[in-house]
Amino acid sequence: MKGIVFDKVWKEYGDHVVLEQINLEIAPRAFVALVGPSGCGKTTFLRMLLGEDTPTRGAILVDGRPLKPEPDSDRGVVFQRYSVFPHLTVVQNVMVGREFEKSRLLGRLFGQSRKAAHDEAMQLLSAVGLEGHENKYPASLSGGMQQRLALAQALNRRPKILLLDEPFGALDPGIRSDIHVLIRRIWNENDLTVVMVTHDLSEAFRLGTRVIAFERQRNRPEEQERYGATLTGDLPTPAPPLGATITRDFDVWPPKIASPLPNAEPAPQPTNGKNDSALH
Amino acid sequence: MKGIVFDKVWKEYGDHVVLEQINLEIAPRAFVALVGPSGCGKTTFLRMLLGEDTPTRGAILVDGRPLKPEPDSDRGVVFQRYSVFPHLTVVQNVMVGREFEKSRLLGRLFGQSRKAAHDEAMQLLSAVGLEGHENKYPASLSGGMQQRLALAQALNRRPKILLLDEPFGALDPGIRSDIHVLIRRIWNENDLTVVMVTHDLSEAFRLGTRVIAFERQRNRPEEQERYGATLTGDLPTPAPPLGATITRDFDVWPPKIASPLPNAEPAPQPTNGKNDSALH
Amino acid sequence: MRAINIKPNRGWHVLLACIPFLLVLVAYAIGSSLRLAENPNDKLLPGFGAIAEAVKQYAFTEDARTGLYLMWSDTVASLARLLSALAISAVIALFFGIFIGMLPLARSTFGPFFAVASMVPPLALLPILFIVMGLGEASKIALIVIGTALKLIRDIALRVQEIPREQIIKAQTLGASTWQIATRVITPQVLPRMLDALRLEIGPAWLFLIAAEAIAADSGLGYRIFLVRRYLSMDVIIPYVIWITILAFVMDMALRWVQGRAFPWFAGARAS
Amino acid sequence: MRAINIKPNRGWHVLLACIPFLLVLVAYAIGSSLRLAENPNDKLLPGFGAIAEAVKQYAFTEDARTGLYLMWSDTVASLARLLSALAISAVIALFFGIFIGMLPLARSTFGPFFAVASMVPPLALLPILFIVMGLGEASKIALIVIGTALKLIRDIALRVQEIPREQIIKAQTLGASTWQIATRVITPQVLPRMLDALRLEIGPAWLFLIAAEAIAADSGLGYRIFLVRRYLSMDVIIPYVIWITILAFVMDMALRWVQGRAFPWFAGARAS
Amino acid sequence: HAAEKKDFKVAWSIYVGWMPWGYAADSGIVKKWADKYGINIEVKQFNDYVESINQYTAGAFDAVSVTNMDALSIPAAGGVDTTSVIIGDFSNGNDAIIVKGKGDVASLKGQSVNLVEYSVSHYLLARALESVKLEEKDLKVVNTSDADMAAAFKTPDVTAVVTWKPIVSTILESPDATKIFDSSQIPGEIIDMMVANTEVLKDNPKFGQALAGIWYETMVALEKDPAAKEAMAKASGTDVKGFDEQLATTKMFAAAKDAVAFATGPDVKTTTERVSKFLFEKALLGKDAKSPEAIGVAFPDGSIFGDKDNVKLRYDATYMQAAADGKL
Ligand SMILES: Nc1ncnc2c1ncn2[C@@H]1O[C@H](COP(=O)(O)OP(=O)(O)OP(=O)(O)O)[C@@H](O)[C@H]1O
Ligand SMILES: Nc1ncnc2c1ncn2[C@@H]1O[C@H](COP(=O)(O)OP(=O)(O)OP(=O)(O)O)[C@@H](O)[C@H]1O
Ligand SMILES: [Mg+2]
Ligand SMILES: [Mg+2]
Repeated sequence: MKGIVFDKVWKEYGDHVVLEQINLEIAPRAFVALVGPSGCGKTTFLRMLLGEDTPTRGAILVDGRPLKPEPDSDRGVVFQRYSVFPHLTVVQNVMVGREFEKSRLLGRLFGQSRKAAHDEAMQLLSAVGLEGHENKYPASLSGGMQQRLALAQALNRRPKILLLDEPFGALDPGIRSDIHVLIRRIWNENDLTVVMVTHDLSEAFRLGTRVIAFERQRNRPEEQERYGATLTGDLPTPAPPLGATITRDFDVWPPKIASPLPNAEPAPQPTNGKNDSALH
Repeated sequence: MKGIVFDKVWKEYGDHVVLEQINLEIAPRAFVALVGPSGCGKTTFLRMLLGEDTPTRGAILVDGRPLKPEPDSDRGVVFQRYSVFPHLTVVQNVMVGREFEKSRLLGRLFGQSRKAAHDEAMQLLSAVGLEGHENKYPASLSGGMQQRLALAQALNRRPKILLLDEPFGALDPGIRSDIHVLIRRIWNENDLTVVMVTHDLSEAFRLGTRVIAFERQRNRPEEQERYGATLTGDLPTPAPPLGATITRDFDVWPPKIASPLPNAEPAPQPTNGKNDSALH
Repeated sequence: MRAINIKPNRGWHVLLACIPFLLVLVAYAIGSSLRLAENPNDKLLPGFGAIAEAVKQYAFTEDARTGLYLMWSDTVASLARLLSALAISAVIALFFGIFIGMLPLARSTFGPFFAVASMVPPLALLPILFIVMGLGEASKIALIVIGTALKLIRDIALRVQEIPREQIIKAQTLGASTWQIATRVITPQVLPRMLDALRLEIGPAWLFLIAAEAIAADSGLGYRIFLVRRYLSMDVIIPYVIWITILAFVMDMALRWVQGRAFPWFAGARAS
Repeated sequence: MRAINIKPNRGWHVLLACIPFLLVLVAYAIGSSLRLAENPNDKLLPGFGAIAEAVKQYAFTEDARTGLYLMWSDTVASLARLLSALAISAVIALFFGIFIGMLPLARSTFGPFFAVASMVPPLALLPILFIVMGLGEASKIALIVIGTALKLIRDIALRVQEIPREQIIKAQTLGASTWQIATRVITPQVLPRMLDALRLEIGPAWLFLIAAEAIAADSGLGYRIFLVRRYLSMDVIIPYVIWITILAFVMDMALRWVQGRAFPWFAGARAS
Repeated sequence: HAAEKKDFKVAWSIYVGWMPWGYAADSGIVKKWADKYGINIEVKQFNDYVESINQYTAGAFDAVSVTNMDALSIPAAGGVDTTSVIIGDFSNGNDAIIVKGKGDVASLKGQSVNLVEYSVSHYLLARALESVKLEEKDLKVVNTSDADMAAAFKTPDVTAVVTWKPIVSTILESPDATKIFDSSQIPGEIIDMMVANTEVLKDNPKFGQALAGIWYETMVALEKDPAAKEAMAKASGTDVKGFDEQLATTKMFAAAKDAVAFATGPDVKTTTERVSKFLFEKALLGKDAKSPEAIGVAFPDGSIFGDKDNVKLRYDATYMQAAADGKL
């Protein structure tokens, strides 16, 4: 069984059910966009995929095997912020993954192997459009450039799975569409399954081959008391709080592949929305 | 002469020219949306209107008189963050303006006058949809609710001018459109000139009666070395760095008034873009 | 699994936390019994029995002449000095800290001075202090105040400057005067942060208290430690030191508790 | 205009900054001349002439017996102790701070212990220190180390925990082991922050140095101060105290300079 | 100038020969005598001996308990004209030189000696060395605080110390400690007394009388009242046994007439000469001192040692005499 499988996954923090009964199968090479209201558990979902957190119930399988319970080099990640190392220059930030791999003790390469790692990093940097900036520190890059760097850094170890948590949430609209082009190209050119959390629906449909929505099951008005509302009136015992789960699951049709998107392409509408989640 | 007038305003920090030759006349009751790339000086422009900063050259007049050189109660403001006082409850945050006004020494009201201020604040809170939250502290409100609170707080002193610096920049798209409705209603119902900085062009066109774009005069590629690029090669003395100035100025037509916008209204396209700035 | 990802659960946490304390106890017991085996009269590392004996005598036996329990009367004397000094220090620091942090003019005037003054070693100026303040409680309290207030002032001034400029502007657009900003915007926000700063000063405050009591006093924990030091009565010094440590720790916890109680808004505001 | 909005320009800033220093000088001059009028031999507040005389004698005249310039040899002795102690302290604190801040297991084990230990007043335990370290340079350095390292450890552990979790996860997804995370991600980021923490410990370090030199020494700034204190030679003590203040201030500036030089990325990272 | 006044402050520090002052204050003897003369006397205890002298020298106190040597080197050299009101005792074994293992004074040569520099310990060492024709140059002096002397002796690198009781007793409890010299070998040279500011005393003889009254009444209590002795023992941080041990090496002048006899005898003069010489060599008589005679010292018989125009220390037997005569 290839790909990523969520098998009846629940996640609770103490009494608070965050995710409820997640059943999901993600095909290899899919580009899954995850949307949902704030606080519904998207980051929690990603953290479990990373191995940073474990499900309270259920199991996560990758290529048929249980997920390693800690982050590792088979899964790359880019966060909204803090993804890159501020004390390393741009090129060092990209090289460092190779250094971790090749030099277990020092975490540093010298001589020939260093040169190889450097060249490799420079190629990645030029792929993300950062050539010429390789000796700067991240703090002197703009937000968009930092996220490009984080991408290059994550790609350096050639992960099978790339996890993105609102990677472009803090960017200006103009810069954002540039980087959309980049991430599509990266996905096209590599053997990569991407799971991206985003707040922006149009971004989800523009990039994803599949868009999954999480929601708390009983819809409560936005900005209300979050959990209190579940404790409804006249039941003798309070109803258990509800977690979020998958409420919609679109395959974006036609499945997008190859060819960078034109800069001003309008947000595609879901042409073939299905409401069944893959495993139901 | 009514309204706000910028008369040949320059702003420099040391050698760095931020704003260059701003000529602008803002009519009373206008809703001006200010757009422009990051770092072009939008916040600086607003700070000068606030009196937090003074132009290096030129003058700013309000209703024909030079602007008071410090922030005061005739100009309200809402920032993207940190606008409300974290140590005061929701209703105290709104009341505090009245308390500053009525109680010079203690900054606190008691008895009858306190009750009056409290009632007034509660009315404003219900106008911005925060009734029922009046005794919470801001930290337990969501981002959108905090910005509503900041609005109510700013309106309490009935300012003539309301300045907004990316007030909704940090909000989710859904919450953002709710609050758009609110700000339009507030503008409609009060004798208020609004100047709003935004990154989001569609927001600018949706809300503004006038959209002004700032840009650096020589267009440099995004994310390049910012000021170095102005020091071009073969001149004997380096060329002076260029500041940003008004490059476009649209009157949005038909001027929008009254009636809350429907939630899902599509972003209006500029129907009648003119490229002349008001005073040229 | 990487060591960085191994997290002990609650029970293990408690168990692990006890280990270093136990190790210190064991090391002491071994050292003590080795020395006592060599010289049964050794006073440097008395056995637990001797320490218990001393505690009994100082803490639970009435002094024949004064009718006081020495350890308690020492504690009362020291705590009175320490707490009043910290209170004075806090008030002074709050005033100057806000003044300096808030007003650019005050910052220009006093900032460099306090930066330099906080580097002066106060112990070296003790004689002058004693002459100016007399030998009573005043000079002991003054030493603690000088030793702690300067740091506190700088700390509070920094915290004031950390209050987002946006809030100061907002207050002005709501019509607040400088005085109103100070009293209604800055002071209440700085108070809980001052408690943090104060917690950091508990250690130095004890240090200065002990130093002051070592020179001129007739009661107090520091006084007693220095008095019996001539006789190398470690059986008294060790419990006194442990007791001071406990007191300092309790004060730290108390300040944290007060912070949570008196400023319910603060935890949320700090997190965001 | 509100007082809060009045900002002095550069020239005024310098002028204002001088005022408090001048006031202290004038106050001293008045106090001194009043006392000297009453007793021309008064030693508590010597006149500026007498101080200059003492400085000349201590700093610029060879000591008859030893052939040394006393103030310089004292400075060298004290600085050697202080700097080696701070260096040792920094290394220990870096090791334990990263260890505790990074590994949950280590945090459980040592966190509570160091929290309690940092409250122990080190001066009171000097006798035990002497036995372990002897009475020479080692014990003086050890006193400073104990007095500063515990605070530093806690501070560094906190700073380590402030490093965004995102970076630790990212490092793991790049294949880093715990050791590699410690050496290549955490240590280099904590170093400049340690310099900040170290700056805060300069004051306490001087305090402990003076205390240690007061107890047993034959040279050093603290030694000299306590020696001449026997006959109230404030004409020597005052310039020594000023000199210590200057040294502490210079060390503070030097650390800031090093921070800027050695960690060019840090200013930018801190601002963002 | 000091004029007639009502409020007086007396500083004393913890030392066996001065413990009566604390007891006198606690037990009401001070108040009784102060009331008798219509004045107020505040008696303040110091832990730190040097600080008490400094405070007196700086004018914060009118009287202080001090040794003859420190009276000369600190207040007198500091320009404060000082009068010895009461001679309470002299050290008769209280101060001692102790070495680890076996040895004698001659064996100190080449060693490090830990002591409080410029204190009576230093003087005792100088006198001991003199007796075997050594000089201070022949060994190394390490300044060590008295409070830590006992602990210091326990460390391996400390081999010789000079200090006073009760520290001496604590140190001698170590099996390897040997006393090689003590103040009983130079009897009468380390004198413990209560001194007062000469000007204050001149304008307020009642103050001196009250001090003498207090002292000799307390002396009676010390001799007769076990409770008084126990209180003093406790206040000095030990028990009666330990306190007795300290008293045994202290020659207390319990009776005023003995004190008068000592003060007017020849020993004080020779001691003054020796001490002045020692202090001069250590440059402790003031920067401008050109000879050991730079500071004048007046004796009860009117004779003067040293500079007659710069008399700053005066041995005065008047008040002790009054006590001996029962005229207080
Ligand atoms: N370690 C934790 N302990 C307790 N509750 C947690 C923890 N982590 C997350 N939560 C809770 O789980 C819920 C989901 O959080 P999560 O961060 O996954 O939401 P999200 O969908 O990523 O939101 P956002 O869009 O704001 O990033 C929230 O209510 C949060 O308070
Ligand atoms: N106090 C100051 N001193 C020096 N330069 C400043 C100062 N304030 C702003 N600047 C500079 O002025 C320029 C304009 O800044 P401003 O904050 O007004 O931009 P902005 O248009 O609001 O950008 P953004 O969209 O990122 O908020 C920037 O290059 C900034 O570095
Ligand atoms: Mg999230
Ligand atoms: Mg801005």
